[in-house]
Order: sequence, then C-alpha cells, then structure tokens
Amino acid sequence: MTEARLDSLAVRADVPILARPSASGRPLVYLDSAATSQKPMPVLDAMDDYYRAANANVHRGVYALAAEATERFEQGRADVARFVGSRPEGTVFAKNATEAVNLVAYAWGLRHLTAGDVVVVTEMEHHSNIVPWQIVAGLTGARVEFVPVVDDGVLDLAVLRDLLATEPVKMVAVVHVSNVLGTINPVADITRMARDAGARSLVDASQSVPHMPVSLAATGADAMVFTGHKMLGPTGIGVLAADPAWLDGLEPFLGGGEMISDVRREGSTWADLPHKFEAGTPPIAEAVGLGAAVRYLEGLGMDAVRAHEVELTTRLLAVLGGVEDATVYGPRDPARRGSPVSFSLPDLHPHDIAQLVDREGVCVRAGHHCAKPLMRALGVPATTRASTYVYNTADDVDALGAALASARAFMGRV
Amino acid sequence: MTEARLDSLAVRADVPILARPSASGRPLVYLDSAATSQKPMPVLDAMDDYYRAANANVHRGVYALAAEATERFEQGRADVARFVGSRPEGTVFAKNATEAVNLVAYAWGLRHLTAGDVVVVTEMEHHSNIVPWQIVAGLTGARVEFVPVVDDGVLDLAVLRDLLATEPVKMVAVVHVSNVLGTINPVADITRMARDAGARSLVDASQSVPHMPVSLAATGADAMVFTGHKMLGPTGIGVLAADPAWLDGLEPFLGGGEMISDVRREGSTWADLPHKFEAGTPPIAEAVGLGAAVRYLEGLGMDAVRAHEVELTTRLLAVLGGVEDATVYGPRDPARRGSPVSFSLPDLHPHDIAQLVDREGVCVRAGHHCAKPLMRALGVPATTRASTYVYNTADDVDALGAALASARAFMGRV
Amino acid sequence: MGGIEDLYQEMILSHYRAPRNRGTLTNPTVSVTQNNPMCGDEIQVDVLLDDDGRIVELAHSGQGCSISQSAASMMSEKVMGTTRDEAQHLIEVFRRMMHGDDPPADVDLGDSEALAGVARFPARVKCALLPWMALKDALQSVGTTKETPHGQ
Amino acid sequence: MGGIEDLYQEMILSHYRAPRNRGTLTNPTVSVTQNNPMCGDEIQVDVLLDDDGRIVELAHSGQGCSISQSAASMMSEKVMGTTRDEAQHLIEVFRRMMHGDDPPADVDLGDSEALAGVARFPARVKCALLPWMALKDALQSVGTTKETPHGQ
Ligand SMILES: Cc1ncc(COP(=O)(O)O)c(C=O)c1O
Ligand SMILES: Cc1ncc(COP(=O)(O)O)c(C=O)c1O
Repeated sequence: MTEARLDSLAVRADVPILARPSASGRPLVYLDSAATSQKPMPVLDAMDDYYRAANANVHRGVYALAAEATERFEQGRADVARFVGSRPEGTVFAKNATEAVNLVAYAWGLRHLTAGDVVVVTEMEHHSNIVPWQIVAGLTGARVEFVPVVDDGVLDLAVLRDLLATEPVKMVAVVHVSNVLGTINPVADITRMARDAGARSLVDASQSVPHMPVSLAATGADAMVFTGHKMLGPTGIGVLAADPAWLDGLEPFLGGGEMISDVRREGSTWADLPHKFEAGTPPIAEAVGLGAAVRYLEGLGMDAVRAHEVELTTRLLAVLGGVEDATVYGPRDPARRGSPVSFSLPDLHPHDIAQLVDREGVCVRAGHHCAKPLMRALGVPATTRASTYVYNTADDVDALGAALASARAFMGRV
Repeated sequence: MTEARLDSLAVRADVPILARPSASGRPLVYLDSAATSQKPMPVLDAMDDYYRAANANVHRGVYALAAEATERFEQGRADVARFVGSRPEGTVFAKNATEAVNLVAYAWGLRHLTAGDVVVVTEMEHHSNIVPWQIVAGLTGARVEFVPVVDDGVLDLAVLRDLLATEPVKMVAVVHVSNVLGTINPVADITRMARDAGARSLVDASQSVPHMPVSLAATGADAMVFTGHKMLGPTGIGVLAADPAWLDGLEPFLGGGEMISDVRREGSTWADLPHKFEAGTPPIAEAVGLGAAVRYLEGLGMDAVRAHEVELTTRLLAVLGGVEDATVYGPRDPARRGSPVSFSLPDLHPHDIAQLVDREGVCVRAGHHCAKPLMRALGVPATTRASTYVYNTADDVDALGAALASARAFMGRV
Repeated sequence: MGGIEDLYQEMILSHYRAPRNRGTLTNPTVSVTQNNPMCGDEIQVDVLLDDDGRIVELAHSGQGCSISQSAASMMSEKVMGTTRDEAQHLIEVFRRMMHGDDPPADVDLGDSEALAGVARFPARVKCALLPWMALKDALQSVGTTKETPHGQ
Repeated sequence: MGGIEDLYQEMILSHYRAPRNRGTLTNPTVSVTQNNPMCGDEIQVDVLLDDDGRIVELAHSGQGCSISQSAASMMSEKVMGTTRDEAQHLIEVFRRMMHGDDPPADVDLGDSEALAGVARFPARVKCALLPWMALKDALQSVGTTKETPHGQ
C-alpha cells in the first residue's frame, strides 16, 4: 500500500465511455472533468442493481424491500461521511453543490443576517458560491464583499484580514480549489481567520474532494459542499458536510416529507439530523451510486489520485508552456494547484479552440466557467480549460498539445 | 389504437425487479407504487446509455459530446412538457415534487405574501404541500388555512368558498389525487374559484400525472408539480410545470451556475426560462430517464393506464370489502379515485399488517403517509395503504386479500 | 433478514394481547408522551417515583403496533421497583440490544429479551424503542430537578 | 453532427480575418450591447438610420469567436441600406436558418448563408445569432419611439 501509484490504464478499462470513439471517429480524449467526470462500471452497476433488486422508497417502509433500499441509501451516506471525515448526521444530501450552498444561505443566512452584515466571498468563486449570497443579501440587507485575486492567481488575504477587522463579517465563503485557476486556497488559514473574527465559514470543495485527500476537520469550516457528478458519481446529488451542532440549531430550508417530526395545522416540528434538511424523497439511487464512487476512489487511494494529478498537471503545464504565445492562468507550481488549467491564445478564441480540438476527439471547455467576476479580474471574456482525472494519461495531455497545433494550422497560422 | 387495453403481463416483463423473489422467497407483490414506482428496462437503459455514450455537462460545452448530452437532456424536457401539455420554458426540473413546491413557496411566496395574507391548503395534503407554506408563512407573517375533508373523503368546498370570500387569500394549493384517500379532487373548479378571487393556484399532481391523462391547462393551475420516481422514472428529479408568463415575472429561488445571464460583484441578472430556476448542474441522467418513462407511458396510452387502474381498484375495493370489519377510507366509487387505497383493521395495527403480509411477498405501506393533519381528521395514527400501477395484475390484488387473512390467522384470530 | 418468527415471538404476542400496567396514573411524578415520526404512533408513559427515586408505579397508554405495545408492557414489568440509575442502565442496555448488541451477561432484561430479534428489522426498531425513550425522557426530566440518592 | 468544414467554411474565415464594418459609430441612432451568457462574449452594434428608417451605417465591436465575429461582419454588409422592415425580415430568416430551416427561395442572406452549417452545432448557434439579436434589439428600441414609414 505504500507509494501506491495510480494505474490510469486500469481505471480507463473501468470507464465504458472512454472506449467509444468520439464524434469525429478519433478516440475520445476527455479533458473536461472539472465540468463533470465520467463514470466507472462499479458506479453504474451499483445504481442499476439498486433499481433491479432493491428499489423502494426509504425510511418509512416496513417491508423487507424498503428496509433493503434504506440500508443501501444510508450506506451511501456512511461512505461519503467516512470519505470526508464528517459525521453521518452532519452529511446532508442535496441535488448538487449549488443547492448545498443555497441551503446554508437560506437556512442560516435568511435568519441570521441583518442589514449591514457582510458576507465575504472571493473573486475566484464559482457563481454557485456568489449568487446565493447575493440573493440572501438582497432579502436581508446584508452586503457581499469580494477578496481579490492577485499575482499568479492567489487570494489577497490582506484584504480578507482588513474586512474581518473593519466590517461586521458574518460569513466567509471560499472555494478550496478554483475551477478556473486551479489555485489551492489555504482554507484552513482562512476559516481560522473567520472563526477568530466571529464569522462562520463555508468551503466549496467541489474541485478538491474529487481530487485529493480532504477532510471537513482539516478545512476547519463550519460547512463544506461538493457535488457527486464531479467525483465519478451520478448527476442529481450533492453534499453538505457540516458541524452537526451548528446544523442542529438552524431552522430547516426545504419543507415537506421526511424532514418533519410532527405536522399540525398550527405548525410543525422537525426531524433529527440529517433528515431535517432532506425534504421529500431523496436522491436514493444517486446516493447508492455516490457511495460506490467513493469506494472506488478509496480503492485507488486519494494520495495516489493526487500524485497522478500532479504528474499530469506538470505535463499539461509543460505542453502549454510549449505553445507559442499561450497565456496560462493560475499558479505555476503543480503542487500548489488542482486539476483545472485555463489558458488563452492571442489568435484563437476559446470557442474556436474547443471546436477545433474536438475534431481530434479532444474535449476541453471554453467560456467563463461560471466565474464571471474572475473573468473580469483576468480581463478576458472567456478562457479555454483542460482538466484531468484518474482515467487520463500522459497521452491525453499530449493529444491536446498536438490538437492545439493543428487548430492553429487550420485557422491559417503555422 | 381504440380501446387499447393495457397488457400488464407485458409490462411486468419489462420490469426486472418484479421477476425477483421477495425476501421471503415468495414472488414479489409490489403494492406500494404510491410511495415509489418500479422501473422498466427502457428507463434503466436510457440512463445507462447516457452514461456510457453521451455523458458531459450540459449547455456550455462546445465539443460534440456536450452537444449530445445537452440534446438528450433537453429531449427529456420536451418529452415531459408534451406529456402534461406544458411549454418547455415553463417546465422546470427540480429534485423532486417537494422541491418544486418549495420553489414556488420561496420564489413567489417570500416576495408576494405579506402579513395577514392567507395561503389555503387542504386537510388531505401531503406534508410537501403544507410545510413549505408554513415555513414561508412564518417568514412573511401570512397564515395557512385548511379546507376540511368530509363525508367519504372529499373536500368541503363550501369552506374554500367562504375563505375566498372573507379572507385575503393569495394562494390555493391543493392535491389532485390524495395519496391516502385516493380522492380525485375537482381541481379545475378549485383553481377557477381561486382565480376568480384573485388568488394563485398550485396543484400537486404527484399521484395523478403517473396514473391518468393530466394536462396543465385542464387543471387550470398556475403551477403543477409532480415527481419522477412515482411515474416509472428515476429518483432525483421532480417537475414544476407552470405558466411561463407568471414564472418569468418571479425572482429566482436557488442561485448559482446555469441560471444567470450575468454575474457582477454588484449583483446579477437572470437567464431565460426555464434555466432561471435550474441552478447548478441539473439532474441530467435523471431527465433522460424521465423522458424514457414518459415515452413508455405514452406507449401504453394514458387512457389505458387509467382504465387498468380503475379495474384493479375496483377489485381491490371488493377484496377489502370482503375482509371482516375492515374500514376503507376515501370514495367508494373507483371512478372517483386514483390508485391509493387506505384501510384499517380494528385488531391489527398497520405496522403489523405490513410486516405480516410481507411474509407472503406483499409490499404495502403502513404509517401516516406524510399526511398527519389528515390522520388526525380521520382519527387514526396510521393506516395501511395499497396502491397499484401498470405492472400490477388482479392476482396481486388477490394476493393481498389472502395475505391479510393469514396475517389475522397468525395473530391469533380466525 | 430474520424470519418473521424472530419478530413475532409468542412472548411478544402474549404481552400484546394482555398488556401489563396499561393505563394512566392519577398522580404521576412525571408523564411523558413520545411519538414515532415514521408512523405517527404515540405512547404516554406515566411514572411515580418514591423519595428515593425508585419507580413505584408506571403506566403506559396510547396506540401502537404489537411491537411498541408489547415493549411497553415488558418494560413496565422490568423497571418496576428499580432506582433511576438502574432503570437508566436498563434503558441503555435495551437500546444497544436494538442495535444488535447482546445484553451483558450480568444484566437481565426479563421478557424484553424476546425483542432481540427486532434488531434485524430496522423499520421496527423505533417501535420497540418508543416506550423506552419515553421512560428515558421522563427520568431525565425529573433528574434535572432532583438528585437521585446514591448508595444509601 | 456535421463535419468541422461545414462550420469553418472559407467564407467565414475570410470575414473573421478581415471583418467588414468593424468599429463604432460616433453618432449612432441606437447602440446595443448583447452578451452570450454561455460564454461571456459581448458584442456592440451601432446603427445609424436615416429619416426613412433605412440603415445607412452599421458598425460592430467587442470580442468573440470566429463565428460571432464573422456573423457580425456578414450581417453588416447584408443589412446596410435596408429598411427596418427589410432588416427585421432578414433577422427572422437568419434565426430560422440557425434552427435548421432553409431560407425561402426569394430571400438572399448573402455571405451569411455560409453560416447555415452552424445549425448542426447547437453550442455555436448562440454565437452566430449574437450580432443579429443585437440588431433586433436595436431596431426594436427605435421602433418603440418612431414608426417606420411604410410603402412610401
Ligand atoms: C401527493 C404527494 N405529493 C407530494 C409527494 C412528494 O413527492 P417527493 O417525495 O418525490 O417530493 C408525494 C409522495 O411522497 C405525494 O404522494
Ligand atoms: C468550484 C465549483 N463550485 C461549485 C460548482 C457547482 O457544482 P454543481 O453544478 O454540481 O452544483 C462547480 C461546478 O460546476 C465548481 O467547479
């Protein structure tokens, strides 16, 4: 088990979509895992088997099938909780990371923010960790302040310190790994600064939990969110991992079945955690699939996953460094960054790059990556982004390099 | 196509779980479709094929795989919209019916209800159509009033008329088919009464859309909600079908990716419908699965689905009518009711009934069915509920009758 | 999954058919109502403690299934005459049994041991625990106002 | 899916490399900025109308991909000199072409017809439409204050 290396060819063999040719007939070179990951067989099988052998609504059925469904669903929760070191009762299933942020913004923010209070986010946040705060600020009279991005794509923590010292900051919401810059933020420092100033903290771990060892305790956050589909799991499920003692004191967010203790005409009382925050039929098959995804990642070993990523990112930075006039955003040092690598070419618009490399089967993302404030800070409308995962190889990275060269050739430059 | 009868044996052959023995070794007699339905192969295959051949994040990818994913996802929306006669831009995917009700309660209610306003629900609502209104009423100072259930389980519309005449009613939220009583409510009359009084209306069609022809226009509602897993579809997806003109004027509910037009530090603007209400990565595979479910139901023909249900419900009422001292709730006339049939036996608690018939492979639900106000009105803590669907046969219904007899025998009564 | 006979043992059914200590007390030291959010069942447990904190009377009422009703009946017999500490210990042992742990060799749960099989029916565990959790609440609520005499 | 050559036709690339009417106007009748929420691209279209509501000058600026830039260039050539009604008709024909409909036989979109292949690349349809939607907005905003002279 020591120094286990990740065998990405073995992983590829588990991921059926990678065996299919791309639309152009070339092998599929999938470099867009920051948008969503592909799924290995054990994940697809777990969901299929759930529907074929154990499907029933959970938590309320007496019959054996319902007990089996409940057990598989709650096993998914136990798996996820173990994976990020949260307590099962502090591990709430949402539909995606975005809903998980909204849950905190509404359940906590709507009732605990008042006019003049400040929520601090950063300029490199995904819209999912900006807009919910803007909405709740609009409803409460609170303000949203942004920590700027400086240098090679890191946060200006002096500004955060200033804000915490001079403003009535009640929440600091920060991304762990930027989905554009790749920057790994010092979240433990940031959440400590927040706590010392009496503010709550939320870490958006959507781009870190899939790629490196992450624990709720190590982030130091009151709440951490991530999303199933980026970590080999299915769509339709996200996670809020949080301190149960905090959650326990909050009013619920969504109301409905499963989350109540009693419903009376005059008013209702709430179920125990985590059910209080899981209104309605939960994403049952999705939790089963996410549990399988987590076990698959554990089988690979998260240290090995991270080492593989550093290796591929090193190569990716080298390949892009070799492309004439390319601007690469974010930290230079692969050890200081996660999987997403964004870049620009002066002569080719990101849309055209993505379109032209797709000819060679290479899938990369072009656009604002749901980070428009960051795009403005970088002074570009859009970037091209490549991101690797456990099923990618050095060949995939090289294929991008070759495809970029032929894209340029196609568009009339040698 | 005229008078097409539903061939439930052919449907059974499509549903793999029904071919498996129950935990007790007996054939599975699944009579809990009101809680969740089982899934036919075309639904499982559509999702599996999506993950194996077309998985990518939707709406923003330039490469062919992302275009394919987007097309399959939006085809799911088009299928669902066609099925209930809504416009695609007024067809919003949520995680379940519960979230869809909350969406309306928060997006509309939080900003349009003021202190003293009244939201009218009914005593037979599922908690999902009560608690969101209680929460938003708590935040706005509005009140929630209940239309009582009378006679053999129908609504006392005189009370509704009174409320509309005397109170500042802003919303009438009513279930189409009760998940406990089976009652089919006259929703077109109710929504007309609401409209005439200047109130909005929401119809909870979770138990009707799966079982009978339903169109948004025929309900007359501003908004209609239903849930994928009860209509042969997957978990993790629900639907809000609503008048786009109304939705268009509302502020969004959840904030994040996909739902924005522009995000600036000072504030954001919203995407067009339906995306404005779909924050974050949507339930992509789930929409693909729900589209396949809808096409499967269309293949059976919703008139045939309904006729089959009336036939089985007639038999179920007859079987329960033959059980000594059984109390059956809800309308006697199968034409006036949907699939759920609740009953009580004086000598056997619902938990014990459900447990004992499970011995014979029969799955029925016991409990309050997320309708505690209704339970109080009926004067019972719980009932037993059997509900049929397209894969059930007369034999399934008869198996329940036999299992009830042996449950009584087991508990010491002949 | 266990067979149904593990669940519906004769001992359980006999308590269900003829529950002991069913009813209410006129002068309870404390009365607690507990509900099972999953099914809506409610149980009321009335307890009369003497000055030493010993349970001298206990009655249970409410509606419930065979498991919760028989559990209440069996519990009422077992805890009658025990001190608060003893009863709290029994509650904990019973709770653990519902999560699959055998009771320690030196603890006798009496007829309640017939409920051990419930652990294999997760949906019913809450039923069996219902009266015990009501008793726990009851003892905790008196504990906050009055210390139990210890070892005297 | 169409092949990449359907998308990047020589005609398109030549407009991209040497866009016509690129820039801004000093005295536009109306100036509209339109953004593509999917990618963040922005285009500004400035229009100068004469008293008859005829487009006498049009300039486009902003950043965008080859498709949106070339679409703007081709559009600018085509609509120059047309009346508001004629331009609005062209906008509608172009919009339909982007949804896969062939232009009617009696309508000539000029170089813009080279963009017909974009319809098979749904992610790029918004790019091609961007300048046309900006023009639509522009004409609508003047239309609300001033009626176009019709048939005179
Ligand atoms: C009438 C009714 N409304 C709403 C719901 C809630 O559906 P979901 O749990 O999928 O949100 C249900 C099912 O549980 C129901 O029967
Ligand atoms: C950093 C970050 N946060 C949040 C999200 C939102 O995830 P989801 O769309 O699954 O809610 C994403 C992915 O899009 C992301 O990269």
